[in-house]
Amino acid sequence: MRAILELKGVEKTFDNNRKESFRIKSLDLRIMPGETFGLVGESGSGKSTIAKLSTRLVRPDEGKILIDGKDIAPARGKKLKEAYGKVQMIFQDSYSSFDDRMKVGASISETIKNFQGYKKSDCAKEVDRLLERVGLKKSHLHRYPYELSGGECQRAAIARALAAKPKLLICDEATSALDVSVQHRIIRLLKKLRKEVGLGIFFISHDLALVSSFCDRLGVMKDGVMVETGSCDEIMADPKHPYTKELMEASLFINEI
Amino acid sequence: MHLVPILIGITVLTFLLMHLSPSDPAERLLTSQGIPVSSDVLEEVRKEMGLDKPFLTQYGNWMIKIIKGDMGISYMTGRPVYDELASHMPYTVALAVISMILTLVLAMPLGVLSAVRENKLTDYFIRFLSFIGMSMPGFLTALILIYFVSLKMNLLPVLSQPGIKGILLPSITLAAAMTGKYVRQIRAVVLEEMQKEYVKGARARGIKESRILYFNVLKNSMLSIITLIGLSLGSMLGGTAIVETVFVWPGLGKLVIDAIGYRDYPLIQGYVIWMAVLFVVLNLLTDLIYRLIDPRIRLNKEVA
Amino acid sequence: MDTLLEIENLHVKYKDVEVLKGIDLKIERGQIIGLVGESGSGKSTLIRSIIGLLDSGGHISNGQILFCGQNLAEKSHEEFRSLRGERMGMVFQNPGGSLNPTRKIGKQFFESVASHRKTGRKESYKKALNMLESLNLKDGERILESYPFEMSGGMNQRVAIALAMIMEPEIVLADEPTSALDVTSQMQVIEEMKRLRDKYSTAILLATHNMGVIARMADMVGVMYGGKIVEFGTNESILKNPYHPYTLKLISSIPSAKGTSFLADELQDKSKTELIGGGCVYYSECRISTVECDTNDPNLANVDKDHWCRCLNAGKEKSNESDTGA
Amino acid sequence: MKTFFDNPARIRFVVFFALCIILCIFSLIAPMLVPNDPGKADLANALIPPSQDYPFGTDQLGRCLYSRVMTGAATSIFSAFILVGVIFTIGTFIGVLSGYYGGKIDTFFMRIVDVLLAFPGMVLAIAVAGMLGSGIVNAVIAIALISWTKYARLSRSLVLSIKEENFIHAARLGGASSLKIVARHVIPNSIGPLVVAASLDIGAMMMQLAGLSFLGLGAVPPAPEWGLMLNEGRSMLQNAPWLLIYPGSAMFMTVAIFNLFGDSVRDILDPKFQKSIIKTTGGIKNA
Repeated sequence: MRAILELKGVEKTFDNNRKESFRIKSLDLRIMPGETFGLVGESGSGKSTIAKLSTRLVRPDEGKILIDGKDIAPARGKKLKEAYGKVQMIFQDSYSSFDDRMKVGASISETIKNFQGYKKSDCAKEVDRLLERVGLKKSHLHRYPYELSGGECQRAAIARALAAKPKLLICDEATSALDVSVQHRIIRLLKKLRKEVGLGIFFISHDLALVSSFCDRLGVMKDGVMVETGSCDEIMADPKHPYTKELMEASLFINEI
Repeated sequence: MHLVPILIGITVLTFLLMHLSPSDPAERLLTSQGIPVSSDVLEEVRKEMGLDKPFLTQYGNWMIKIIKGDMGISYMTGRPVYDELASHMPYTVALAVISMILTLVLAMPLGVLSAVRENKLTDYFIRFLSFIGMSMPGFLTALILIYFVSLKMNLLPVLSQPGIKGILLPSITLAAAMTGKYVRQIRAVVLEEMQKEYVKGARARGIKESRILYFNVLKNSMLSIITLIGLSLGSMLGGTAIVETVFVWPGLGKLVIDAIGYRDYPLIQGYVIWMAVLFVVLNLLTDLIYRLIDPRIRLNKEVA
Repeated sequence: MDTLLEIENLHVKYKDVEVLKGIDLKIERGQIIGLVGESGSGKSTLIRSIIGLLDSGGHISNGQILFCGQNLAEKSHEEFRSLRGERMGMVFQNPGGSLNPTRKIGKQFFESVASHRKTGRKESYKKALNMLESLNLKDGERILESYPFEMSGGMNQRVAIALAMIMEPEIVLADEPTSALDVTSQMQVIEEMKRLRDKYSTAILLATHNMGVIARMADMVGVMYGGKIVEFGTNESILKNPYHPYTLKLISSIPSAKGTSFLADELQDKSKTELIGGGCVYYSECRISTVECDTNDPNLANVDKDHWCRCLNAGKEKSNESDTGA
Repeated sequence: MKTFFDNPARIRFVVFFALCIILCIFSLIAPMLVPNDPGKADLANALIPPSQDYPFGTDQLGRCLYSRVMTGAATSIFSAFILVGVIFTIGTFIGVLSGYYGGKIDTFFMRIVDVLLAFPGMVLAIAVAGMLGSGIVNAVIAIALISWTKYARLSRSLVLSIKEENFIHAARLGGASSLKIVARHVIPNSIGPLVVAASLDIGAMMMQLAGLSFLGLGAVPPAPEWGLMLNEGRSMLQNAPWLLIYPGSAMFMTVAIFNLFGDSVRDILDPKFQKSIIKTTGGIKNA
């Protein structure tokens, strides 16, 4: 089977300021269709950069980024758009991912128009369908992003991502800014989508407990290097790398009641 | 800073400006020397001056001369432009320095006071004054000062003479407009700084309000204020031209306005270059001070 | 035990919006009290009103705060200032944010000590070194010679704790002290704060949204929702035996690090559209509410030994759940 | 229910905006209202103090000062408008281009900006005006040549920061083309601070233009321009102070009104203020 997202020998060095200078060294990663892959690491480990690399919002210095077998590292314009039809992404701060000047409905229908080329009336129907899918009401359409709660806004972001009918959804710390009970509801929504439309999920987070609670496979990042990867159950039962152990102990310490 | 490309850019632009000006330098030279202009003589002089050569060659030759300190002869006075500028320069620098000091002496306490008393009567009063200062054109301030201080009260001479008495009114004029601008910006900077979390942290540690203001907030505000000074140096140097003309203060600005009246191109050219270099040097200085004060930049430099 | 801090019916308003709606809380000497709740529940406001540093526009509209029996509202500016730092310390969320970025750490220690006592620089540095040592920070001299931006977030937070502790205050107020840190640093900070309590018997009032942090640290736990404490009790009884539906939801939403699923997965949301108001703060979100919850505001009632809850239907959900065997 | 006028900043904006409009209309119809021909010299009536026939007195050529001050308004106001309009458009266009596309375009324009910024503003304007010769159009050109850099810098830095915003990333993921992103997201989100800068600039530009005229590098006699009038009158300061008082006050008041207008625009477009609006209207966020 062909991987939906594959990173091959990807390298990227960042040096914009002294605190965030780090590099991602020859990174390999494969995510199969329908799979839920979790990536954990502490701040500065390069997780977010991987999310941006995977969607070519950041260009890699070296290596290949294959989406459904096609390298998007050098791609532009149409080819990139084609890739975005397969891989979509949601961000940690969902408010910042919406243009404050546009109503939520307009943002969603823009994506629909760009990808599906629907007419206006069909578009409205599609927006309704998406909203229902993510558990939002019709009235949310006519609100501005800042008029939504954190959870609602993240749902809207998911709806917009789904408008492209992707096979893989990259979640970059998508629940970290939310309160636990809201976070829990978003996770439940993601699980539902995974079951109903077979959506693959690439879940990036600093919270090992959260990631391990619903991912199939797991990768652990440290200073731009993937130190351990494997099936979630295996890693949780028997972590090999000392850093994974340390992370697990700390997470257990914090999260276990 | 990319000093070399900027200096090259300055000279290219200045030269281009001359090149594009509507009148013929050769003709100007002849008329200024009182030689009757005929096409033969003109042609000869043009050749002599290298005006028939291609643009780049002309620029190159001109540049070499500039580096040697030869900026040509002023049409107006017949003296070398270099000497002319050098003898007027100290007046402009003195005027600029004194106005800047005056501005800071006035604007710093007013701006800080305005911020500390935010939205109180003192604040409104200071803001009102600063607004007046900002909306008053320099030449108007100058004329009003002359009218009241010199003509009505006979305190100071109308025309400036070199010396303390002479420089007082021009520098007050320059400082008035700048103070208006500075008070506003210093107020904004201090207000913003007081919102930062470290101020809350200091309060939570029971540090005295006055200590927070003088030793923490003000010190950190200085960084923004220095940047501000760097940015406003340009408008101040430009402003000297008007003030010097009104008060007949023998600085570079007065010189160039006279030169423009005479269509004295070499002098104008020299003035532009000198002012630009002066400005770049002053900016470099503020940049240096900034680096010296801010440990974040200073230490990063040392590491690198 | 003697009471250090007593809060009675505290109401705080920001402009016209009431953020705290009647808080009653007692803190004993050497006790660690944890406050949990989501953002906007009023935890930070409570802490800031105790130390007298409410953001502009915020003011206490009713009730009082007694510190060692003295009403804080009656203190003059100067009296309150000398109280802060000397007898009350505070730790902020943003590590390093509470430190001046352009001053060396050592100078900031000196500044803090000198604000309360006449000391020389050397003496205050010595004191600072001692405090850093009790926080397990080796290399204290280097830290004192550093600027905040030269250190990691975890380090900065530990320095901030040392700064708050430098005068050995009777109480430290900590507003989300671990939320901005990586898990490994979180663990250290929690351990060290506990050790400081044991060593100096400082009371700690800790606000956080992280139940895990509460579980590790607190003796007593207050659960906040909508500007009220909806449940209060000992750490164990709150975590093991929650009565309020909100507490239950909070606890069941925590992902377990062992890779098991959420406790609350099978619970469904229920949303209400029309509210009459004036009733329970949790009414619109609550799953076990009854009609009277909309208009009837429950009091904090004793449900168990050292355990109080503010709910008309307290404990109902629990019996349901034990039926389904969750 | 909050209304538009609940906020004092908005009331101020409306008041000063109205004042500006009135000023503009007035300056346009002034030539029809004035009692005398502003250009008509009458040496017999030179330097008459303010009187019934000549409300502001006459100048050394015996021209009616009142008529000259009133008709001069249009020159000052509209040349400043044109100047700000030109530098705003050119500067913003170049800034957005440089910021969004980066690379060689950016380097090219930013080097030019660096060089122009290395000249003290007025110095270059004086030199250019001196080269081009006098005239209000030349003065506008001279100042425009150096002042567009401010807008280029500002819009470039705005675009650079907006470009990295998540909603731009999201729009790109949403399949929008570069042109669409610039037109629908980048420009609308960066225009606010630029408009603020422009409205704060009107007064300043008015003063610069008048300054050039005052130096004899702007408007040419006998044009009724305030800076020029002050220059012509300054030698008569002792004997005929009205030559200073009236054009000077007109200048000051006009600049002040436009500065107040600029301030009020800043107040309502200020991001902090915008946020407070969001907070007051979007209280749902925390509910």
